[in-house]
Amino acid sequence: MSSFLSLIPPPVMFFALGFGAGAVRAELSVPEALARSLSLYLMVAIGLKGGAALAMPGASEGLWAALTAGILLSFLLPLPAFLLLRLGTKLDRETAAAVSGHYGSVSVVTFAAASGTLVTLGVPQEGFMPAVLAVMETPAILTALLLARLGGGGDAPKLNARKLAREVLLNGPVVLLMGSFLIGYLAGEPGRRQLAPFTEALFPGALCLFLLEMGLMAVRQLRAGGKGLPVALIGFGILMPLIGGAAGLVTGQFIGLSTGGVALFAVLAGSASYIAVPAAMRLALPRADAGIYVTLSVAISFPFNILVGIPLWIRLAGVGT
Amino acid sequence: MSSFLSLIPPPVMFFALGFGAGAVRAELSVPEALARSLSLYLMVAIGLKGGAALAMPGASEGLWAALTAGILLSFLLPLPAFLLLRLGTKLDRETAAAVSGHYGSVSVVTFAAASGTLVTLGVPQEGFMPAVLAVMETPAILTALLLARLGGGGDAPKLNARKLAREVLLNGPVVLLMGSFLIGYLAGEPGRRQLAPFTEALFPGALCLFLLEMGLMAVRQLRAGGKGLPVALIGFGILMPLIGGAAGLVTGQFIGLSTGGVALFAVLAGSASYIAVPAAMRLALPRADAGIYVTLSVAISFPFNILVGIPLWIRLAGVGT
Amino acid sequence: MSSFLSLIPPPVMFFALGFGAGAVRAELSVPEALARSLSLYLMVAIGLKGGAALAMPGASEGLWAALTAGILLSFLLPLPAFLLLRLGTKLDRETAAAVSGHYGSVSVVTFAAASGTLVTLGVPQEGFMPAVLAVMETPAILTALLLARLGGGGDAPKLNARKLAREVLLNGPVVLLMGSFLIGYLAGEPGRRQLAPFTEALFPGALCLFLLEMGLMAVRQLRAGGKGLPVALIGFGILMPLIGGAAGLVTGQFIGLSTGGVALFAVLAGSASYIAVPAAMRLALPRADAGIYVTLSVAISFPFNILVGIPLWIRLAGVGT
Amino acid sequence: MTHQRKRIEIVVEAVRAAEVTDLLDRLGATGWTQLPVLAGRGRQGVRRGGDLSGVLDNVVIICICGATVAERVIEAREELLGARPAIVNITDCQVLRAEHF
Amino acid sequence: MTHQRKRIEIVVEAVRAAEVTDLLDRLGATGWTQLPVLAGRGRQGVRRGGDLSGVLDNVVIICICGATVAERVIEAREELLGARPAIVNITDCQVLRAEHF
Amino acid sequence: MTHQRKRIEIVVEAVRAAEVTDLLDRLGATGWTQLPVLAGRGRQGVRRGGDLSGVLDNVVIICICGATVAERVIEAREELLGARPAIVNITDCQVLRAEHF
Ligand SMILES: Nc1ncnc2c1ncn2[C@@H]1O[C@H](COP(=O)(O)O)[C@@H](O)[C@H]1O
Ligand SMILES: Nc1ncnc2c1ncn2[C@@H]1O[C@H](COP(=O)(O)O)[C@@H](O)[C@H]1O
Ligand SMILES: Nc1ncnc2c1ncn2[C@@H]1O[C@H](COP(=O)(O)O)[C@@H](O)[C@H]1O
Ligand code: NA
Ligand code: NA
Ligand code: NA
Repeated sequence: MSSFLSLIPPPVMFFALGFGAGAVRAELSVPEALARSLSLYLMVAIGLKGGAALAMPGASEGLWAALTAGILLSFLLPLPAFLLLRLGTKLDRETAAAVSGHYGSVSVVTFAAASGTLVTLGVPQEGFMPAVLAVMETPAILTALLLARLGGGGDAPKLNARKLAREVLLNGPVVLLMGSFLIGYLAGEPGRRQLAPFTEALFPGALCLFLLEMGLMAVRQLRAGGKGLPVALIGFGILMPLIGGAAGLVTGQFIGLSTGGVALFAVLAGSASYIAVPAAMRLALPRADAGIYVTLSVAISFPFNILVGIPLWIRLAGVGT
Repeated sequence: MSSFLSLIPPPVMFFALGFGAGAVRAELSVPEALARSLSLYLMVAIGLKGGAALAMPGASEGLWAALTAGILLSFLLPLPAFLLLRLGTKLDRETAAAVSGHYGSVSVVTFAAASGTLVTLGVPQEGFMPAVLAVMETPAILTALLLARLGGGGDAPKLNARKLAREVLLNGPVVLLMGSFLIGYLAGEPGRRQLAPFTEALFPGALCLFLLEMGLMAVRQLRAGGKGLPVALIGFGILMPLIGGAAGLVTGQFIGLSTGGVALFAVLAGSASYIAVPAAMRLALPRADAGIYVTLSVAISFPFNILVGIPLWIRLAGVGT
Repeated sequence: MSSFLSLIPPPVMFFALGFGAGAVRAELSVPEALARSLSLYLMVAIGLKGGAALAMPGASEGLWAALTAGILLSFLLPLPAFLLLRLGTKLDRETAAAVSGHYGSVSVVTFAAASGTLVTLGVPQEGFMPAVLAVMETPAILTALLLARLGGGGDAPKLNARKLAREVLLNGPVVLLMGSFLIGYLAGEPGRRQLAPFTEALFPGALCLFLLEMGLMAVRQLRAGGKGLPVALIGFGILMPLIGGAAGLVTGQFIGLSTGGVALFAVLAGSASYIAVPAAMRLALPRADAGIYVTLSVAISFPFNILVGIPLWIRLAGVGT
Repeated sequence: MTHQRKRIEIVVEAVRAAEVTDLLDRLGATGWTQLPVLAGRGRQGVRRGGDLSGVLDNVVIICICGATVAERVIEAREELLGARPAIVNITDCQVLRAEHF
Repeated sequence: MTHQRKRIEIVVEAVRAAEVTDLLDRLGATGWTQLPVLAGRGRQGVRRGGDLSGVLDNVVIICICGATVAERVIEAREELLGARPAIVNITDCQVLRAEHF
Repeated sequence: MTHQRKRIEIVVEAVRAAEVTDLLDRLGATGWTQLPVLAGRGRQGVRRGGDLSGVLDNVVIICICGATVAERVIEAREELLGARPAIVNITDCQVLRAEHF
């Protein structure tokens, strides 16, 4: 057993530890400020590493295709999600639209965990993937809003376009990822070396702590919001990452990414946002049920992606074959 | 003087700095979230390091004897503590029982400081000591509860057995230490190398910051809860660590630990809990006076152990002789 | 452009990122506990590094002259500040005195940023500069109080001498800087090596995160307190760092510091306090307008020093010529 | 020596708190104070802040005002309830300095 | 347009807050809100939260309810006081939406 | 079964909170509770805590006391206002245990 378990990356084991501790209601909790700080740290570190990687000679090959494909996927993935929800569950239009937006967008930490696993396995990845992560954050928000309005009649929520534009373009994760990416790019190799103890050496440990908290948070959210959750919704929270991931896998291969890049692309497409999109939906679609989309994203799809999705896409991308 | 002072490990100097700053009421404070985060970090790092050390070939020799001895000591040490308190002070039965539970259990940071000092001195220590730390956290809680009930008459607090079992088995520090230990063990040498910048390189610095806060906290608690503290209780807070430490020293030598292991075992036995046990006692013995046990543990015995206990046990264990 | 931008140190770019994100009201925020923790960390790291540097053979040459000069400058710089404010703006005596105290004192993070830039440029600096930083924190507070009272008539606030002495001598940053400096000195080279991953390797990254927050904070403060800020005051917030910096430059050259030392001395003299002095003024001069001095220091002079001051003084000190 | 005023207390989602304080400002309140909330229970079940998006955080807004402003707040209930506050409760209180409210 | 209700405010140790909210739930309260406490003074002297075990942290629990529930809370004083709250105070208040409480 | 008391609520700068609680102690209050404040607006405009010096942080102080102590607080208004509180409001309330206040 030990030899099988020892293949699981430590951050994933910490997720399991947090989840298990939460499940048995152990008296364990991570200060909220630490969770938010680690989340900021991960975005800064991912951005800086990606930017520095892109500054290396020849590293931008395939960048534009990947960005375009990422944006398209983010725009399009809410469509199957919305259809599934409207046909397969009893969610109202607005909540269904809000949920579908989460699945078009991406999860920074799922990306971080997958990227870390690839590093451990020694599989190279395109340096620009953090930029792809950043551009995939927000297009899905627009699709979700359109879905909420189409056929919504006169009752549809008034869309404050300026507020929305800000929410979409200027949400925290995007600004931080893009800003750090740019700084990493400008600072280049000397900057990378100077910041490496912070961005690289510390990364796996920080990810462990953060995933511990994500495990605790998943259980907490499952407990607070999971009670009334219909089985159909839970099924959606597992099926949709598979659909998104498969779409990402195919797209990544189509645009000619490396094996590691394909795996990351599938992970991104299969992941669901739990920072940027909930915040945007809360403001833009106030009648959508926040309990549902937060619970689905944090407590169903996130664990599924960490435990099943990442190894699956890495395997299917062709690593180790 | 400088050459004498330079032998004091930096974390201990930071404890003194915090204590001194608090004593003169300097406007210095550490955010509560930072203190709790550092405390989590220390447990994770100790657990991971210990687990990885145990995964080394031959490292488990003597493990079971040490675990058994640790559990026994944790069970038994509350007895002399309770006797001393009932005979030598005017504490009521319930508070005396609660206090005695703290002294059977252990302090993670005292362990961390001692372990760090050994590393600096170049003295090897058994890798499984963090597991001993973890198993010693809770048996003392049971003894304390028995002491509170024996002869307590019909008035004794009703013991909610399930609640208690959870408190004992599933308290935060134990779950985190044991979980990290297991993860460190499973991840083995590759995991250790990957996490070393986090768990090892950062450790002394994090310990410095944390002990700064512990110094501030000790004074704060002394001020809030120390006013009415009878001299007899203060004496207990100094005597009991000596009794516990001596018991640990003898036991450690008896079971054949290395010099470093003996020192750590004495430090553990002499230390008093300030996280797990207070929380358990607050729930299980609500009529016991929390002000007294928190103050004794945090503001009397902890400083004594850091400043006097650790060097004493290291010396008596035979380091440098 | 990229090649020009790449000369800007990453921490400064993060300041710009924070400022920009705040200016466009992006939904980005740093937990308060993280900002305070990073601020503590920077002081501890600066102190430890400085103390260890001073423990090197021959490193104390010029120390006393620099300390004396620093104390004098801190005492004297509030005078031109006060004159400028009383002649050039409509600030009442008490607020003018409070503001002038900020400019005699110093900013830890401005120092950290300048010191980091010098390290990157490979320019050596005197190891005792953190001690100069510490002694410059508080003399200006005394001058400010004298200025507030002189000619203040019977209406002048009663000065609680004891409270004041504590505030001046025992304010948090001074105690922490001096304490860490002393610990670094006593621990010497072995201590430095042990703590280097914490104090040195992590420093640039921590500074990046902290300056991100300072950028956000500057905008936040500009928005809350900057509305009514008269143009004359804004001018003062830019002019005074130039006056202070010039005075520091000349003094540093006069006492014979190295090129790096001169630059740091100018940076210190030109910087304005935003932790120690506001706290002291709030208690000692309660009728002074806290909104004005916090805004001037955090939102006008700090950005100016980071973006313009540091490169200017480094250049004028003779680096790269 | 004291003066009769109203104390309005509102529990609302943190992301929508600005809508409430903007409304109070517009209705003539001289000020307000926001306090953090740890956890709560209401019709939607238990809410415990601290998810990373912050959408589950609540705040308490306290506003001391005269009867006229309080009336206006009650009349603006449509707009106020548009921000979906969970609770609005109003208490009589005494204040020391009439000129502030 | 407003309705008469009661506002119950309880200061209690954080580790025992769940006992109080469970009691409120059982007595029929439609909700409650927990706020963090920085520091306090009472018969046991000054309490300042922030020790690592959390046993010295207090919280404030606010519950808006009808007169009936408030009566029940007062009658359940034995059980309520078993959770050792430091303060229980009850105020009259007005609410906007009667159906919520 | 309940007893009539006063609930005093004071918003004041964190750096001056000790002046207020010292005053309450001296006037015979049996206790007080301090709560953190996130943000506020008053005559000086918006205040949002979190600057590194802490001078912009406010706290809320709650004190439950008898009518006599409340009277004393009102009479000590000069000294109280010397600590520059932003708000002082006083409400009637009921408490469960008369002997505590
Ligand atoms: N009766 C009540 N008393 C106090 N707080 C309440 C009450 N009802 C709701 N709340 C608060 O309002 C929040 C949202 O309520 P709701 O929208 O009804 O779920 C809850 O999480 C509580 O913090
Ligand atoms: N009269 C009072 N007014 C406001 N809060 C109080 C009062 N008495 C006690 N408290 C609060 O209740 C906590 C515990 O009180 P005690 O159990 O009496 O020490 C204190 O730390 C305060 O936060
Ligand atoms: N009418 C009010 N209602 C509630 N809180 C207020 C009111 N006026 C002022 N405050 C609070 O008191 C603080 C300082 O007020 P001021 O000194 O008037 O700027 C504000 O930041 C608010 O937190
Ligand atoms: Na996705
Ligand atoms: Na012990
Ligand atoms: Na200066």
